[in-house]
Amino acid sequence: MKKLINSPENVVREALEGIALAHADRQRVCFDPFYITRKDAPAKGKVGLLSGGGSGHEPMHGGFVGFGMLDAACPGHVFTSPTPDQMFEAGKAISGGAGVLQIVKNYTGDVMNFDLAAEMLREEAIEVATVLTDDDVAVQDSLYTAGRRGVGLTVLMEKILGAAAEKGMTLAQLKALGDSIRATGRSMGMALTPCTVPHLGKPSFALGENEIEVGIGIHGEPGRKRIPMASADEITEMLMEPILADLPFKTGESIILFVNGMGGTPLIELYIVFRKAAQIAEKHGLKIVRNLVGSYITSLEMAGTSITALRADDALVGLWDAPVNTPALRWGV
Amino acid sequence: MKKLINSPENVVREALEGIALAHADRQRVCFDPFYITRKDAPAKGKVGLLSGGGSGHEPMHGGFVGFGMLDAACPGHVFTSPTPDQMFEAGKAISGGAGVLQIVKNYTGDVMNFDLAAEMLREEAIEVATVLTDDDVAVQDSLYTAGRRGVGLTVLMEKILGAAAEKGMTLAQLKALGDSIRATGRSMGMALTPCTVPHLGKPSFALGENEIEVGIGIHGEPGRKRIPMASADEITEMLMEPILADLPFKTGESIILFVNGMGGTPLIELYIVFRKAAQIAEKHGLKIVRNLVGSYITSLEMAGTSITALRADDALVGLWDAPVNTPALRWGV
Amino acid sequence: MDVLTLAQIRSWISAASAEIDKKSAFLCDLDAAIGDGDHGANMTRGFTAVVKKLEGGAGGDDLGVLFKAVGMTLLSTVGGAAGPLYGGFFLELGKQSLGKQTLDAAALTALLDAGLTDIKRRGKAELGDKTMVDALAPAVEAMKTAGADLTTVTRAAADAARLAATNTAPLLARKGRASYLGERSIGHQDPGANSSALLLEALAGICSE
Amino acid sequence: MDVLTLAQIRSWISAASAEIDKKSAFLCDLDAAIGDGDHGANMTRGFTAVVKKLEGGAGGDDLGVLFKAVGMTLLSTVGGAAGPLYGGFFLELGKQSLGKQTLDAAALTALLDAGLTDIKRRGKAELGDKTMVDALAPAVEAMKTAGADLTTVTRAAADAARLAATNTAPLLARKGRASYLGERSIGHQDPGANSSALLLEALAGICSE
Ligand SMILES: Nc1ncnc2c1ncn2[C@@H]1O[C@H](COP(=O)(O)OP(=O)(O)O)[C@@H](O)[C@H]1O
Ligand SMILES: Nc1ncnc2c1ncn2[C@@H]1O[C@H](COP(=O)(O)OP(=O)(O)O)[C@@H](O)[C@H]1O
Ligand SMILES: [Mg+2]
Ligand SMILES: [Mg+2]
Ligand SMILES: [Mg+2]
Ligand SMILES: [Mg+2]
Repeated sequence: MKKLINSPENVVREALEGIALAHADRQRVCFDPFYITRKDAPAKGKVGLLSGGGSGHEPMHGGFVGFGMLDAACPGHVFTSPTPDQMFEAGKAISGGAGVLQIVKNYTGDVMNFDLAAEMLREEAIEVATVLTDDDVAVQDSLYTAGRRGVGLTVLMEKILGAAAEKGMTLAQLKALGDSIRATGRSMGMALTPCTVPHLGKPSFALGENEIEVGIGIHGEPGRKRIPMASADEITEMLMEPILADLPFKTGESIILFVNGMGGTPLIELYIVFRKAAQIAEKHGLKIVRNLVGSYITSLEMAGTSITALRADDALVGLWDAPVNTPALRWGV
Repeated sequence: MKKLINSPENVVREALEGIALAHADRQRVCFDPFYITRKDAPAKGKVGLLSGGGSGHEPMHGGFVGFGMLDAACPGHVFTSPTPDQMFEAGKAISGGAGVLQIVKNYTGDVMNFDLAAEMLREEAIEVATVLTDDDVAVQDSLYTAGRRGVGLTVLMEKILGAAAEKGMTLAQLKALGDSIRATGRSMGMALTPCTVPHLGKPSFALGENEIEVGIGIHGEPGRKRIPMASADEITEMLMEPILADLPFKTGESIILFVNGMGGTPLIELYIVFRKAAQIAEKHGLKIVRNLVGSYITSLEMAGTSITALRADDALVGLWDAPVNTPALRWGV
Repeated sequence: MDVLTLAQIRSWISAASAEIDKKSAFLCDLDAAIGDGDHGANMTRGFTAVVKKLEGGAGGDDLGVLFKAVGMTLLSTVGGAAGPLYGGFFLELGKQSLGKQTLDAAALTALLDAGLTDIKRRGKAELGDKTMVDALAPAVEAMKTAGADLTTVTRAAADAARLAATNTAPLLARKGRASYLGERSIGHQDPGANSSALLLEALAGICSE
Repeated sequence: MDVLTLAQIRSWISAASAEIDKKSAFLCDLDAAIGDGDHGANMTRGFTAVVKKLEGGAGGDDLGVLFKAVGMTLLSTVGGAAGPLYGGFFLELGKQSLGKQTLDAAALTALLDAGLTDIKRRGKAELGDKTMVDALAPAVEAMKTAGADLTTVTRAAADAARLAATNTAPLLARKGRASYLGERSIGHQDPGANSSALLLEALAGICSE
């Protein structure tokens, strides 16, 4: 394992120290327990947006803390959901009187830890609502399982709800908006290479020089199936078709299309994927009204890509275009 | 070789097609010859900023085309400088009557091709000046060699000169400003892994599981020396000390500190490097007035990092803070 | 042996911590195969913190206070799915044993049964879903029919859990991360079931001294 | 053989293209060792374009026009350092041969000498800097003393270039990308010196037919 780290135990702490030094103009980092808030937290009268999850997905979530997006993010250990005390302290720190909205990716651990934090916050008389993301179509949905994973849609969710919160939406309105985004966004991902969790020191799975994993999540877990290496166009099709078929997205609809890198994939390849994804969307009669291309929700140094499509009416596009000022996403300000 | 591509020959063209689709709001892509201009080019009365170089360094340079930065960028084949006809056509397309400034990384091929383009543009009665970047302290400087490589400083150079051009600086003023930036910025890089040029199909060099290359450039070439794997703090010191000693940067000076990822290194590691780099800068009595952390000048999927330090007075900081609206760098607008 | 004392419960926790620390890599490997490879690291981090906490004097002379300290510490250090599940498990043990200083076989069985119920409530996992429940449920069942001697009762629990943990391999995961793999989860043991088996093995060890 | 005709010069270019295409991977490997691994790809791309251009009728019946077409095409397709250097080389050949239809040994030698001078002017490389100059310069020198028979003269050029290209290995690079490696450039042949040797080998081949 070759990584730019000092020791597996200190990865998260030292990265947070770097973040604190790099983004002191916009963010405040708490080290006991770990969480990041925007510098001016709490925003009086505004619903506080709280998210978090395992580390190793940078820039998500810490890179999305700032005006127009998240009020706070709680980083867990690498690929391990954070603990309730982190969300509890962060929640209190960003509570401006209008309640706290938790944005939680649908993983058993994340859900249970955020639930416990919500209980604790309510005991402090802070109103809490929770929005889940479970957009990964690679996982068969079922009442009898943990359900689908929350992946790329989380980025779009945090941007759009962040804008809505700035505009003064109430906790109930944000919860409703979040649920509708959850219902109309879908994603799927693949990996060319595995990634190595620092404390494990070896790749989470082995892939042959000619194999790829399709239907992976964001925790270095194996995917739904392993297939021979294919061309960028074929791979993009393998991701786009299930995404479009699942909702399904219908001819004439407008979408935000997000092509994400898993951490070790260069931008030049993501544009080749976006090219094909856009062609496929067009073939399906979809209008790409906005797009995002880059590595925003990653799995350490894994090489691969994920694609997310979200139905977008004018109101949603307006929220997407609204000013945002975070280390990872910034425009309009 | 596992890459999200369709064929080595089509990598640059298809990536440009993706860029054209993704950034049609801000950029225009010409396919014969290859170049990218901002959508509203030429900007009447403004000096046109022209850069370019081999592909495989994304987002540089195409991702920096837009308001407040470059007017045009010419992508060559992967790691191969573009040809004079590209710069010639791009130069004509962005010439707004105030001349064209070429920002060229100091590589024999880039320099000779841009020189030829400059001659051709002058024959069209377009005034041309050229600013070089040669900031890589890993290369011993000498009159008898090709000199030092242009690396990370190029990103800061393009941002700052872009802002100055928007403010209405003349070609001569921009050339002078560029030369002073060239004189006061230094960089050094290292690699944990090599990268694979698509048409080669195999890594440009082989590194053992316990080896790293120190003093690399951005073309997958071997570095100055190969050493055993070290900690992030040790590696950061190996890069920072030569950088600070070379200029030298002196106690009390203000700097912009840029920690760059080589393409395959996850952001969480870059923050760990930035943490140590900032501590070292502080130890030397330097004030970090601005910083940039991310993968902006890359070598395909190479894992590694480079650090750039640039002396920055208030005027320079003002230009750094000025609005920029490109796919890769955006703030203030 | 008819009663477990507070001191012995403390020794159980330390023994469990040592056991998990020893098997940490094994638990991570199991989790890497069908999850995200952190279960061993999470549990080790948690129980190391617990032991530190208890050595720091937490727990006092009340089983309820002791178990609560264990639960709270796990809750804030383990993370992931195992954190709330094991944390809640020990918090439940705390609730049920408040005021007590000792446990006989019947009380211990009732206590673990209550903890198991809390895990099932929180995680909504049924027997056969390929989770820690698959190790804990058979263990508690075995205890109910193993008589009044704690040495026998805890040994029965440990053996039942060990066997059941191994037998999670052929199961198709329906809960937790492994469920994302669908058919590909078959053929691998569940990490949490194994960590549960380790906890009970440590308990049996204490009761056989 | 005492004169090279326009048709033979055309055949030289096609033969050179074929030669380079065959050795493309070899040239890339040499460049990967001390440069950026693209020299073979650059040269192949360039000469393929040149051949296409000439087959398209470019070049006409004037050596000057022919060489200019070759130079312009290389300039806009090769890129990197080799593009301007070889492009400029052939443009210079064009300038010096404008109006001519044939070349005798003396004229050919003078022509290549002029091209070499252009490369040295543009690249500022001296003999021994580990560049294409190290192959071309000895080749031109050899031609000057090889008499009037083109078969002998071009064979002398090809052999001198081939030997000199091999002998670039022990040199410390002072120009081009390889110079960044400092001491580490020692022990590897220069890619450009080798592509130059290939061009002259192709020429000798034509003149031996
Ligand atoms: N819903 C659930 N009910 C009971 N146990 C569960 C549930 N989900 C997961 N587990 C247990 O948690 C274990 C995984 O724990 P751990 O790896 O620490 O958390 P995570 O899966 O979040 O990384 C699984 O092996 C399983 O035994
Ligand atoms: N200054 C120079 N003068 C003469 N030849 C040079 C010079 N710089 C580089 N070369 C030649 O160019 C070759 C490299 O060509 P190529 O790999 O195509 O370009 P690049 O180095 O830009 O990738 C070198 O092997 C060398 O022979
Ligand atoms: Mg986990
Ligand atoms: Mg090159
Ligand atoms: Mg796990
Ligand atoms: Mg080269």
